[in-house]
Formats: sequence, structure tokens, C-alpha cells
Amino acid sequence: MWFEQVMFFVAAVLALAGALGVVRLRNPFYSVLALVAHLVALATLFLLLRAQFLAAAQVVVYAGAVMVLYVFVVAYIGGQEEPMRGEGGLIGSFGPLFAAALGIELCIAILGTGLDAVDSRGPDVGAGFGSPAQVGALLLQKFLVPFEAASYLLLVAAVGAVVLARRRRGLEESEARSPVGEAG
Amino acid sequence: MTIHLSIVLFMPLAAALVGALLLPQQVMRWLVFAATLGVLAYVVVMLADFDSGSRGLQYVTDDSWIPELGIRYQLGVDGLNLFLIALTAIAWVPCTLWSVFREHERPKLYFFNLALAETAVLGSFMAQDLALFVVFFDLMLVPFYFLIGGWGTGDRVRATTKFVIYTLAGSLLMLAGAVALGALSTPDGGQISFSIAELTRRSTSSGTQEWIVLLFAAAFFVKAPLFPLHGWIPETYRSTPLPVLALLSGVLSKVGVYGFLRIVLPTMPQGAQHFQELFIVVAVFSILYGSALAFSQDNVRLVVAYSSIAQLGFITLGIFSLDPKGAQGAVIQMVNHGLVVVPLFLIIGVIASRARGSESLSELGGIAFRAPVLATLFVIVSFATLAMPGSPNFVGEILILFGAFENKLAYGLVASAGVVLAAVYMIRFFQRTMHNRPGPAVESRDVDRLDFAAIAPLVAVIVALGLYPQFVLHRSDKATTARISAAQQVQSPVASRQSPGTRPVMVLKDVPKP
Amino acid sequence: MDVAWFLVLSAFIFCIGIAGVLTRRNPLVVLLCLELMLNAGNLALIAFARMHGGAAGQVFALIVMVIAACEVVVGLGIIVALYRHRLPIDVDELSELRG
Amino acid sequence: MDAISFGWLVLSFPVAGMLTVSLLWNRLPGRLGGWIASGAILGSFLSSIGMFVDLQDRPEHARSLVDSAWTYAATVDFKVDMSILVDPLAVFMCLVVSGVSFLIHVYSVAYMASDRGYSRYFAYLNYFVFSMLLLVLAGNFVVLIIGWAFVGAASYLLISFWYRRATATYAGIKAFVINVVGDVGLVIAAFLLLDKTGSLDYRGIFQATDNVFRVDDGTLVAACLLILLGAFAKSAQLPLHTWLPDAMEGPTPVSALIHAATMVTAGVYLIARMHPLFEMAPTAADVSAIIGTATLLFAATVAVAVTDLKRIIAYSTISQIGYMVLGVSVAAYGPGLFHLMTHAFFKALLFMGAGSVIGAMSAAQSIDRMGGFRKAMPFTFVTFTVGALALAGFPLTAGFFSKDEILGFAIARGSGYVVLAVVGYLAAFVTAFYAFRMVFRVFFRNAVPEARELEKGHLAHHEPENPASGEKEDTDVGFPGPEHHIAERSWPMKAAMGPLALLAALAGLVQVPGIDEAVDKFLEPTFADSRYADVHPSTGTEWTELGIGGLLGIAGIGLAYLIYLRRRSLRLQIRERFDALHTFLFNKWYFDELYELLFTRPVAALGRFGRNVVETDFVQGTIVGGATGVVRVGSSFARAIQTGYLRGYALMLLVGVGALALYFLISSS
Amino acid sequence: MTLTIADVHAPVIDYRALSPLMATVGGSIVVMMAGLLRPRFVQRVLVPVLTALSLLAALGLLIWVWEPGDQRPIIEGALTTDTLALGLSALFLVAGLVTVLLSLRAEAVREAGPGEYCALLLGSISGMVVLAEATNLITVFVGIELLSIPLYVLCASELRRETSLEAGLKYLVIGSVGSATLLYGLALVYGATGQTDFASIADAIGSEGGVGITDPLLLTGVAMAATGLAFKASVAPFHQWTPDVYQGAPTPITTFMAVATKAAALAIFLRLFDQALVDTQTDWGPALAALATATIVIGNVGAIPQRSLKRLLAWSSVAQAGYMLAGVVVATTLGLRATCLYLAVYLLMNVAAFAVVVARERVSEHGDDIASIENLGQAEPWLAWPMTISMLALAGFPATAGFIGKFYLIDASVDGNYTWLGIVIVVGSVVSLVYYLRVIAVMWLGRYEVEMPTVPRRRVKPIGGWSPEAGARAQPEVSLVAIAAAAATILFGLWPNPLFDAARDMGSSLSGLF
Repeated sequence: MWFEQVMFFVAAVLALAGALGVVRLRNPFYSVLALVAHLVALATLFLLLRAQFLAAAQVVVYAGAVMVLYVFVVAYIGGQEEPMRGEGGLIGSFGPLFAAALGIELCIAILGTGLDAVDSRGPDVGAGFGSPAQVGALLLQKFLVPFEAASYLLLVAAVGAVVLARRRRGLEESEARSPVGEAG
Repeated sequence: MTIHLSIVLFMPLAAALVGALLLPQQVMRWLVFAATLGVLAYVVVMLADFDSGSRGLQYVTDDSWIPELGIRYQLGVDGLNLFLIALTAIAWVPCTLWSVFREHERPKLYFFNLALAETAVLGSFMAQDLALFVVFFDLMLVPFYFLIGGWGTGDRVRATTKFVIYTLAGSLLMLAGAVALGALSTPDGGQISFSIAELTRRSTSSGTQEWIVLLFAAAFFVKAPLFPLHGWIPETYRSTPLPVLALLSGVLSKVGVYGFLRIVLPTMPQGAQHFQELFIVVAVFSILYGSALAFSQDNVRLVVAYSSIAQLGFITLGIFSLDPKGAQGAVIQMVNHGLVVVPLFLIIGVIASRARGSESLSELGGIAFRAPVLATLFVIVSFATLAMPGSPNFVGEILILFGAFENKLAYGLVASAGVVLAAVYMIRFFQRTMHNRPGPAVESRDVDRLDFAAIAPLVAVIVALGLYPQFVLHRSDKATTARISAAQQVQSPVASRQSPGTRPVMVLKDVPKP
Repeated sequence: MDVAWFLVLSAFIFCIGIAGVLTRRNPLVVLLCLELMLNAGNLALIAFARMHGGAAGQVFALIVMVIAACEVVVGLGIIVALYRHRLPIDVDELSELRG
Repeated sequence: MDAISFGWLVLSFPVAGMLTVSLLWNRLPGRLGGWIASGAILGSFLSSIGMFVDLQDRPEHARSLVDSAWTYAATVDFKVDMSILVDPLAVFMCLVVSGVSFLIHVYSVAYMASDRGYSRYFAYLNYFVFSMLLLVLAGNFVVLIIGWAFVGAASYLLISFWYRRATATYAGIKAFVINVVGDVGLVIAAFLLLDKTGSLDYRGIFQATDNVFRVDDGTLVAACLLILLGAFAKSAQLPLHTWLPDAMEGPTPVSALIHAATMVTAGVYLIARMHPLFEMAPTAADVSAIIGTATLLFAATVAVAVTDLKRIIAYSTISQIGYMVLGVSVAAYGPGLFHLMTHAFFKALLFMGAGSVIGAMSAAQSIDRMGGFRKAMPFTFVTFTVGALALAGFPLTAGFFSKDEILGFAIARGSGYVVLAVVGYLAAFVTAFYAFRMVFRVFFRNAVPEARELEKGHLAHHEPENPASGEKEDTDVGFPGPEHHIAERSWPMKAAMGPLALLAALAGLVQVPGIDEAVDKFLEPTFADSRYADVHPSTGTEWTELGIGGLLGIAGIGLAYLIYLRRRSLRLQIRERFDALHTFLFNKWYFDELYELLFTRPVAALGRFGRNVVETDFVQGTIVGGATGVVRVGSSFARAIQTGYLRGYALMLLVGVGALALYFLISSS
Repeated sequence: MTLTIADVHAPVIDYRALSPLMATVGGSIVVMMAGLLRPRFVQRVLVPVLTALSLLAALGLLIWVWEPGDQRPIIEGALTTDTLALGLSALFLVAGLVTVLLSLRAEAVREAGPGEYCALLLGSISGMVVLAEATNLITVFVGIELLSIPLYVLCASELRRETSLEAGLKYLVIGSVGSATLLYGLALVYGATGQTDFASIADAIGSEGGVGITDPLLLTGVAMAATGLAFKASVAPFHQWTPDVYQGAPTPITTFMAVATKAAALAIFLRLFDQALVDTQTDWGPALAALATATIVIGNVGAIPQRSLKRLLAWSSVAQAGYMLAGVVVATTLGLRATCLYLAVYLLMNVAAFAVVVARERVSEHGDDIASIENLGQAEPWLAWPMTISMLALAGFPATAGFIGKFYLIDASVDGNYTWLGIVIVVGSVVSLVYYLRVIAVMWLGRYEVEMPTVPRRRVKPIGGWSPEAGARAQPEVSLVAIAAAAATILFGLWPNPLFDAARDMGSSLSGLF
């Protein structure tokens, strides 16, 4: 099935590139765009894994809605060029090493597992697999509680956002004289 | 199953609570004093009523407290703790009286702590449940923390913090040890129990016993204190208010060594036996070290401080001679030491007040001249302290030494050097304060009525015990012997096969000596 | 295409995400890196779902998406608040609390 | 009333006296306190006589009675009663002690009249007499040890009676500590005996002795040597004698009573009391005999050199006790105790005389400053001379019979003991010499100013100063009172010295060999079981030995006459010739310096080491400091990683995950 | 499509069991709505009252649902309402009540608006309840997020204070890293077992055909999941956010986080390790024990040099988490009970302490600096006593609930063959005395002698109109909370049996423990 393989590698490379882009690009605005690319690539991988509904959700909800939100915020606070100087010295330089170490451990775990299924492309699954219908059914039956909880969580998060971002009386004039103001 | 002990136990605390919450402080201090008197009265009755024939517990109170942990509210009196309880009752009266007539800031808190302390100490002496003992043992520290830190002198906060941390380090280790003992001695499927009697019945492997004994020893040696765990002594003794110090050194120090007899020897005989040698070495070293330092000190408080290290060394020596005589000596010596230390500190208070508060030997002297009564009281107490024959301390010491000779002759001989050293530092202490040329700031006055009322009764008790020490011995004999019999058996089966008491003179040659 | 490939890929993405958190000082970008980590998780979940042939993993992933969104919202909210209060948009400058 | 009840009475009188005097210390007018105390002692003396009479009525074998008042202490393998033992030996001691004590009390009534601590003095004195009587009446070891320590305490209190004198307090602590050493010896001995014989009562022990011990049994010898430790500490025998000369810091009557007549002889009594043990352990007995001999010679030589009047007598006491120890160690119990008695008489007398002279010198004690008091103080002169004669063993005086009898017994034991006897004779000569050295230098030769002043009828009075250190003293704060008292002027002193003089002169007649041996006979029952009962020089030999002793005594007196009166220059020549020897003797063979070096300094150094090194470096430094140090380092580390940098925390989290995962990976494979 | 829709039928929902959760969720929505109304009365009174009512209702329902031994999962195994979950939920609800009381006059409420504030609080509580009841990986994750996300907001809700925002951001970022790790771990576990329900995971592990206990995939998953949870429970080395966030957050929220979040995290710890992974205890036991040790040590030594009371309590809470972890490590019923009991005790102790901090920082210009409680003993004994009791309890002094809790934990660890862990706990408490006693000393013994912490004093920079004096007015409810909590601490110290009964019920809900 060479098509799949090609797709995988293309998507994988794209995903990795996007991820690296997020991390390395100085301008937060570009980082956001890199992430969008990354998400799209992931969506394709989802497709390869027979998760059509999720792929769709990924593109629509994630790459669409959420990222737009990002873009707005970046635009609002001005995506100033973050100088890469030092990048936080020691932590910045040694951190990635530890990250790599963890990555190696993960790979060992994945490849060293006794499950042979890992080295297969999984059992053959029916056409309904990963379809909105099946996912929806699961959401409404087996995973009703998480589903409801998640929706409730959205509500709470909204409230939180309101609390945080709401304009306040008596703040603007205080900014003028607050010595900390200039610190920013 | 009686309630008497609970009454005695909580009388001071109850009085203090009522007084603190409802009464003005002038009335409150008297109420607390009355409570101490009440305890004393109760104890005196108990002494009279005590059945010296039985080796078992009397006036037992035994209720379930925390069934889940197998902790019982179990109080009892036997020959072992009878006189320590009496000592507590006796010691608290003069110290409270002494305080009643002096002014403190925040008097209510002061007297509340004083009373709480008495309850805690009484509790730890009465407790017949290991966990309960631990509870009271640690609880003691709270009031003393406040008393030292709140009303002490000098660098008091540092001193009290050091004291509490040092002591609690030991007693928390003991807590771990106690829990371990309870948990590990529980038979499979059996309910965990901390009742000392029950623990004595249950058995643990000698290996387990050994490290648990070490945990307990940590607590008790710090409390006593013995070399080299006496690091808290100098600062604490320097800055503790005198009446409190009298209690701290006279009564609290006994709880630890008492714990050995009450808990360690009966419940962990193999462990105790295993460390006998080590503990005796510690004891002997403490005797010599304490004495040597006692006569190289300039601060009078520290003289007594180090002297009591030596005294506690003797007591420990007696206990771990694992011989009835030694143990008996230890018991009576605990009482005696308390009886002499309390008046000693009160006398120090008087002396210091005669020398504008100076407590250093180099500035004292010649006080005896216009204070014959004080000098007399002091000389009696000093002679008792150095265990002069005819004093109760002599009986204690001779029994301890005999016990030590019996099983560990060499150590006994070394320890007896401590007797001579005691003479040196006590006489030095007496002379440098009362005799020689008067110090610069000294003006000689005799004791006033109130101080006399606080000190004289104690001296009277000392003299009385000196005339008739048997009063203590024949009440404590059976219980004490019973406590150490287990460890004794471990040590030398012969000694226990022999019927204790009269040995026929003729067969002496064929009795193998342990 | 074996599942293992997907898993390894997800592991890499996860680590890149962490590395980003460790290296970037702009909280906005840090949030993006967190997104990376979550997505790595999602990829793994879906891969496993495929491997076991059960859709539970997919549902999990879906819910994770929602949660990620919530985190983003709150995170952005805080960043905006920081900006409002003229506070530095730089995680290293925000080290008043320490010791 | 039988002997036992009298015995308790003997004990209770002084106690009563002590309590009365001490409780009413500030209410008793004038000298009343003194008289009460003396009365109390008289009471015990009379009761002692009561005991004596009662015992005499009993058959020989029944003359040892035991009675216990209450159980003192009892536990497993250990039982002690508060019991007294009344037998001839005890009664004998009681008579001597209470008798001499009574006279000395009377003497003190006058001598201490103007002292600030009048009541305190008599309270102490009564306390001492009680302790001494308790010691001699004790029925078992513990009671003995109690009495033993009590006399020590009393002696301490009385030595440092004038407690503002640093010298006095130092002497006091010295005496007390050495005595405690002795006590410890007794305690250990008591344990050994209890351990073997299972009893602490004299009777129990003595009965068991023969069954339990072989002759020279190791344990027994050890026990006896420990007993000797106690005895020698009390009786100031080598090497534990150093405290006695210093004890002269106490008031002179105290020296007379405690440090001459009674307490210091307790050791002799103890050995006599323990004779069944010592006879079973001849090695120990020999040790004791040898030490006694050594002591008597050593002390006599020192007494020749020192110039402090009281110290001369003190060394003479040590020497005389040496004779007694020798006596009781060679089983010459009768003579030994007889000498104890006579010595009590003449030595007390000598001290009283010395006290009187010192009074006349207004507290100066060096014989270099004295002389020619013969005319000024006739009474003192006469009595003192009588005492000196007795001490010198001048024929027919008390000392003459008692001392030489001991030596006679030693010879009778034969073999090595003869050597001891020879040494004893040599020392007897020296004794006579220094005895009259005192007499001649104090009472003869031309009179010193004080003497002449006194002849004019006025008692000299100097600025009071410490005779030992020479520092000035203010008499209004508890030093010997402002004025001094001499026998010539206060009848109680006369009343005390007169009888003693008679006794010193004539007491010997109760024990004249071959004629009447009252003491021996009286003590017979106690020592009936002695295995040397038959060792006894024949009357004839005994008289020859007495003769030798007498001649030596006269010779010694003659030599003293020659050197100190006839050819004064000779004294200086001798001193120059034997300068080294003189300094050696004058410094008392450097014993004090030796002990300073061996014990005092090391112990003090140890204390300082403990305080400055062990406490600070080990206890506080290593243990406390170590713990706190660890904690401190830990907390600073915890703070160091708490940088406040968000990314730092993330890193730590990452590291944690990595480590945890690694652990699991490793543990899984 | 139509077909697929047809076979969708709603699962059975046990509303009775679910009622407490519904009470809080519903309550939050109601409160939020009410918060939109402007009237002062609504804002000041109605909203808090409604919040309190919903919490009380939840409590009541919870007691109604309470039935020991019932372990049935409900709603397709997403949740279980066994007594463990319910008991812990009770703790969350109580903590919520306390927080509401402490927040009544809080700056944060005015900043965030009462409606939103309370809604978020209730949301977080609902998340905790979900977490405590979760028996399914997905539910766990949702629960954690539902718990955390409102807390991120609440931490930052004192918007005019720089440190509050900083705390919010730190908590958000680190928290998200933590939850991402958790997610990945859960993913791996799911991958290894193919299951999401704890029960079926437990079955899958070790069963033939299933994944082996020591499969690296599974274990790595466990490791990462453990990390995520340990982070929430602030177990070293994942504790570092704790001091910063606790100090920066509004104090009522700090209180809530300290007592509730920790309880929730430990709840899921218990579920995951003592239920799903109980068979692999030999594998993760040592690792967790090591973590516990590290936590105890770090927490205690970290607290010593702190000046800010909130920070000090934060560090101490780290140490306490370590103690409680010991109960998880042994994976026995006893350990489970001990942990639950300690959680309850821990809530009481900390609430008392934090309430005092709240009261003081509103009136004192020192904010939460230790100087703000200087000489509180004279100034406000009714605040000083609760603080004192809480400190003594945290240090594990007897006659306080803290002692009982520690006793039980040590008992559990000894019983589970982790005696050394028990001794570590003891040593930790000894170290902790240094800072607990210092707080007491500052209150009672006069600060002029107290040896002060080493960290330099850092003044909190106010932004805009924020001023501590703003809240300076009578605050009976805060004192009430403090006194009530302290009283309960003492009460349960003397009569802990109710707690033990509850703990026993909760312990009965996990089967498969030794």
C-alpha cells in the first residue's frame, strides 16, 4: 500500500516541520501559522488511522476556530519579534537534551513492548469505524459523563475568560501612575 | 476499675481551665495552687491505702479510647510509679507556691501551663498503655515550651526551641518505636494493642526488639539526659525560670528512666539485655563526665545541671544492672533526686536574690553569715545530694552500686568514683556560695517566711526518708522485681531460678555466680 | 503502515512540545507548545484506537480537543490580562515569586 | 534498765542536745547553749556507765547484745535493720568518747565564749558525738557506714567552722573528700561481704566467716584491704593522712576532740571490731601493721621539724594512731585500745594546753614566736607538761604502760614483727624528743612579749589574723570572737584540763602488767574468739620491754633538754648540717605537693577539657551542629532550585518524568 | 445514518447516586445566572448564600447516598459513588464552604464579580467530585481539567496584584504541561491495555493474552500518569509550582487549593494505584516510597527559611503530601484508611491556619509576612489560639488530630513493611518543628527574640487600586472558621472515633487490597 506510506511520510514530515516551526520561529504570528500547518498534517494522519470524524473536527474546530482566536490575540497584543538572545540560558540549552532523553525512553517503551499488535496496522475494522455515527453513539452512551463534563467545562472556561479579559473601571487611569506599568 | 486516678490526673488541668476562663488571675493562681494541694492530699491517701503486698496494678482505670488503633485509656498505680506520682505531687506544691507569690506577665497563661504540665507528667507516670504514655510524654513539652519561652531569662526562645526540638526528636523516634512494637507484636488476625500488660504477654523477635529498644533509648536518654545527648542542657538550664527548672530537672528527667523500667524491660527483655553493656557504658560515662563538668562550672544552675546528668547516670546504671537491688535503687533514687533537686533550685533562687541576681560562683560567697537557716537547709540538701550515708540518696546509691557489682563489677567500681566526685562538686558548690569571703554584690539575708514554707517541707521529707527509706522500698519492692524479672531471666537463668530473698549461708559455695 | 510509526511520531512531537516550553519565553508560544504536546497525545490515542480497533481512543481524543480549547481560552485570557496591566509578556520576567 | 536501753539512751542524749541547741539557736541566753550541750553529753556518759555496770552483771558469754529499732532498708538479697550492738568493746569506746567529749564540751563553754557561732558550734559538737557513738554502737555495716560518714560530715563542718577563712574551707573540703574515699572503700567491702556471707550484720558475717572463707581467701583479703582504706582515711594513716594537719584550721577544742581523742581513732576501733576477718586474712593484717609502723615513724619525724604548735601535736596524733593500728593489727587488742584510751586523755590535754597558750598568744600558733610562758601560765604549764610526759612514755605515766605494751606484743608475735617493734621503739625516742621540744620552746627560755605582758596581768591582744595565711580578719563576722580565753582565767577550762591531767598521769595504773589488767579483762569477751588469745608476753619480759621504752623516753627528753635549753647553738648547727633533711621533713615529705600533682590537677584539667573541648566541639559542635548543618544545607538547596523561573519548574518536571520512566523501564527489564 | 441513530439508546443513569454532583453543577449555573443581576443585595448576599446552599445540599444528598461497601460503577462504568469517593467529596464540599466564608470580603471576589467567582469555585468542586468518582481514564482526565481550569482563573482573579497574575500564569503553564504528560501517560496505558475502565484495566493486566505487568509500554504510561497526578498533589520533584502559586493566589483560593486539590489528587492516586494497578505494587511501591521520602525532606527543609506565612504553609503542605503518600505506597486497607483520615485532619489543620492568615493580611500592613502575627497572643488571642493549635497539630503534637493522623500513618507504614518510611515521617516532623515553633514563638514569645527566617523580606507590589487596608474591617466569619477548625482539631484529637468510622467505611470501598 505505497499510497498510504507516501501519505504518511509526507504528513509526518509536514507535522514535524510544523512542530519545529512552532518552537523555533521568532515571531509568534508565524508560530501560530506553523501550528496550523501542523494540525492539518495531523488531520491527514488521523485519516490514515481511519478517524474521519476526528480529522474533520481537527481541521474545523482546531485549525479553524481556536487558531483564529490565537491570531486575534497575537494581533491584539502585537506579535513583537521576540529576540532569540540567550533563550533563557542554561534551561534553554539543556532543556532540549532532557526532552530528547525522554523521547528516547518513549521510543524504547513503544518498540520494546510485548504487544505484537504495535507492529501491525491493526485489525480490519468495519466501514463504520471512526464515523460520526459511531463516535456519537459512544459519546451518548459509554462516554456520556465525560461528554457532559467537557461541555460543562467549556461553559466554565468561558466564564473564566470573561473574568480575566473583562475591562475594569479604575484600571486605565491607575496605569498612568502605577510604577509597575512601565516595567512591562 | 476506679475513677480516682482520673480525678487526680485532671484535677490541675480542670482547675486551670475553670480559673483561666472564669476567674480573675489573682483568684486563679490560688485555685491552681489549691489543685496541686488537692493532688498531694489524694496521693497521700493513696500512699496510706496502697496495698504493698500485691505486685499488680491498683486503682486501675481501663477504658477503650481509640479502638481502631487499639489505644486504651488505661491508668494504674503499682509500686513502680506510686512514688514517682507522689514525687510529682510533692514537687508541684512548692514550685506553684513559689510562683504564686511572684509577679508574672500574663499570669493566667503561666499558671495554666504549670497545671497542664502537672497533668501531663502525672499522666505519663500513670499511663499503662504505651500509646497513652507516648501521648502524655509528648504533651509535656507544650507547657514547658511556653513556660521557658515566655517567662525565661536570657536567650529564652532559642533555648526553648532547642529544648523542644531536641526532646521531641527523641520522643518522636519513640513514637515510631512504640507503633512498630505494637504493630509487629500483633499476632496474625489479632487486634493491635498497646496495653503494656498485653505487649508484655505478646512476643517479638529479638532482632526487632533490638532496634526498637534503640528508638526508645533515644527518647529516654535525651530526656534524662545522658551523655552525649545532653546538648540542650546548658541553654535550657540557663534560661528556664527557676520553679519551672526545678520541675524540669526534678520530675521530668525521671519520666525517661522510668520508661525503661515500665516499658522497655518488660516488653523487650531480649533487646534490653542485648544493649545492657552499651547502656551501662553510657551510664558510667555520664556519671564521670557529668561530675567532672559539675565542678568545673561557674554558673550555679549548670553545676546542678551536670550533677543531675551524673545522678541520672547512676539511675540508669541501676536499671541496666538488671538486678533487683539495682532496679530498687534506681526507683528510690529517682524519688530522691527529685526531692533534692527541687529545693536546690529554689535555694539557688534565694541565693541569687541575695546577690542581685548573680548566679555565678565567682561572684557569690559568704551568704551563710546572716542566713543560718538558709545555710542549714542548704547543707542538708547538699549532703543528701552527694548521697551522704544516712540520706535517702545513700540508700539508693548503695543499692544501685550493689546491683552493679552483682553483675558488672568492673563498671560498678568505676561508677563508685562518681560518689567521691559528687562530694567534691557539691561541697564546692556549697562553700563557694555560703562560705568564704562574701562576694562583691552579696548582702546576707535569711530566707523569708514564704520561701521557707516552700523549701522546708521538702527538706523535712528528705530527712524523714533518710530515717526510714524502707517506707519506699517495701511498697515498690514487688513491682520493681517483677518488672525486671523477664530481662533478668534472659541474662542469667540462674538468678531467677534462685528464690529471691534469703540465701542460705551454708550453700553459698556451690551457688554459681552469674 | 504499522501503528508503531505513528506512535514514534507522536513521541517526537511530544518532546518537541516540551522542548518548546523549555526554550520559549513568550507565553503565547508556550501555549502553542502545549497544544503540540496535547496533539501528540491525541495522535497516540487515535493510533491506539486503530490498533485495538476500538473507538474509545477517538472519543478520548475528541474530548481532549475540547479541553485543549478551554486551556487556550483561559491561557489567552491571562495573557490579555497581563497585557492590560502593562506586565511583561515574558515568562522569565514573571519571577517575582521565588525562594 | 538493761544495757540495750542504755545504749539507745546514749544515742538519744546528744541528738536531743543538738536539736535543742540548734532549734533555739537565737533564743538561748549567754552560755546556756554550751551548758545544755555539755549536759547532754554528760547524760550519755552516765548512760555509758549504766551499760558498763549492766554488762558486768552478765556472764562473760552473754555480754554481747543486739537490738534493732526498725527495718532500715530491705529488698531482694538485702536486709538492713537500724540495729545497735552492745558489747564490751562498744561500751569501752562509749565510755572513752563520751567521757572525753564531756570534758572538752566544758572546756569549749569557756574557750568559745565570745565566738559568733556559739550555738552552731555546740550543735555541731553534739552532732559529732552522736555520730561517733552511733559509729561505735552500730550493729551492722550500713549503720556503721552512716555513723562513719556522719563523723566525717561533723568533722568537715567543724574544720571549716570559721568559714570565712579560705584556708579553713579548703581544709574542710580536703578532709571531707578523703573521708568519702574511705566511705566508698567501706561500701565496696560491705558488698563483698554481703555477697559471700549473705548478711550485713556483724554477727551474721562473723558467724559465716569461718564457713565461707579459707584463710587468706582472695575476696576476704580484698574486703579487709577496703576496710583498711576506710580505716586509714579516718585515722589519717599513710597515705591518706594529709588532711589531718590541715584540719587544725578548726577551733582548738575541735582538734582536741575530733582530731585527737575520738574520731581519728575510729579506724583502730574498726580494725578491732573486724578482728575475726583480719585474723582470717593475715595478709591484710600484716599490711595494716606495716602501714601503721611506717606511719608512726614518718609522723614522728615530721613532728620534729614543723613549727606550728597545733600541727606538731597533729603529727604526733598520726604517729600515736600508728602505734594503735600496729597494736590491733598484731592482735594486741587490749593494749591497742588501752593506748587509744590513754592517748585520748593526754592528747586532748595537750591540745587544751595548746589552746590556752594560743589564746595567750592571741591566735599565733608558731612555736618560733613562743617562749617562757612558764611563769605566766603555771596551770597550763603543769598540765601540758604532764601530757607531754605521758606522750613521751615517761615511766609510770599512762603512755608508758600503753605504748610499750603494744611493742611488747609485737615482739611476742616473733619473726618479722620484731622489726616493727624496733621501729616502734625508735619512734618512741623521737616522740619523747619532739614532745619536750614543744615544752621547752613554749614554756622555758626567755619570755616573749606576750608572756611578759601576761605576767603583768594583761592578756595580749593583736589585730586578729589567720595564723596559716597571715591575712587580716574582721572578728565581727564569725571569726573566733574578739577576745581570747586562757585556762588561768576561766574555770571551765581548768575544770576540763585538771581531770585530764590526772588521767594522763595515772590512767596507766588500771593496766599494770601482772598486777591488774583491767582493760584486757573487760574486753576479754569481745576478743575471746581471737586465735592469738594465747599470744601474750610473760609479765617478766613485759616489764623489761616497758623498761626499755621508759629509758628511751627519758633519753629523748634529755636530748631535747640538751638541744633546746642547754646548748642552743647545737640546734642551729644540726639544722645547717642536715639542711636537706630538715627541709624535707619541714615540708612533710612533700605529700601534699605529690597529691596536688597526682589527683587535684588532673581532675581539674579533665573538667576543663570537658567544658572547653568536649562540650563545645563534640556535644554542641558535632551532634547538634551536625544535625542543624545538614538541615540548613538542605533548605538552602531547596531555595536555590526554587528560582521562580517557570521554565525551570517545567524542566524539573521533565527530569522527574524521565527519572521515573527510566526507573520503571529498568525495573521492568 | 438513520440506522446508526436508531440504535442509540440512552444509558441507565442512577440519578440518586449522581445527585451530589448535580447539586454542585446545577448550583454553579444558578449562581452564575444570579451573578448577572446587578443589585447590591444579590451580589453581596444572595450569591454567597446560594453557593453555600448548593454545597450544603450536596453534603446532605451525599450523606443520603452514603452506603459502605457499595462499589457498583454507574453510567457505563464512568463513575462510582463508593464511600471513598463520597467521603472525599465531603472534604471538597467542606473546603468549598470554608472558602466561601473566607471569600465573603475578599478582594478577589470584588475583582472577579461574585457570580463568576462562586461559579468557578463550584465548577472546580464539581471537577473534584468527578475526579474522586472517576473509574475511567477519560473521566479522570476530564475531571482533572475541570478541577484545574477554574483554579487557573481563580488564582489570577486578584487582577490588580501582579503576583496574582504571575501565579495564574505559572499554574496554567506548568499545570498544562502536567496534564499533557498525564494525557500521554493515560494514552499509553490505554494503548497497553486497550481499556479505559479501571476495573477492566486491572483485569487486562496480567491476564493471558493481555499485556504483562512489566510491559515497558504500560509502565512508562504509569510513570507519566503518576507524574501528572503527583504534580497536582505537589509531590517532589513536581512540587515547585506550589509555593509560588500558593503565595500568589488570593488567600481563600490558596486555602481551597491546599486542602481540596491535594485531597482530589490523592483520591485519584488511590484509585489508580490501589485499584487499577494494585497488582503491580511491588513495581511502583519503591518508586513511590522514594518520591514520598523526597517530598517529606524537601517540603520540610524548604519551609524553614520562609517569611511569608502562605509560602511557609505551602511548603509544609508539600511535606504533608509526602506523609500521606506513605499511605498510598503500602497499598493496604490500613494505608487507605490512614490516608483518608489524614486528609480529613489535614483539612482541619490547614483551614485553621489559613483562616488566621486571611484575617491578619486584611488588617496588617505586613500582608502575609510572619511579622503580621507578631504578639498576636496579647492582641487577638482568639486568632492566636487557632494558629497555635494548628501549628502544634501540623507538627504532630498529641491531643491534636494531627497526632492521631500521624500515628495512623506510621502504623500503616509499619504494618505494610515500610517501617523505614514511618521513621522518615518522624524525622520529617522533627525538622518541621523548626518553622512551626517559630510561628508560635512569634505569636506568644515576642518576636524581638525569635531567630527570624533567612529569606529577605519581599514586599508585595500593589497594582492599581489594590490595598490591603481595603479589606480591613470586622470579619467575624473568618475568626469563626478559624476557631471552629481549631476546636475540631482538638476535639478529634481527643475523640477521633467518628473519623475512624468514616475512614473504615471509605477503606472498605476498594477491594483487592491486602
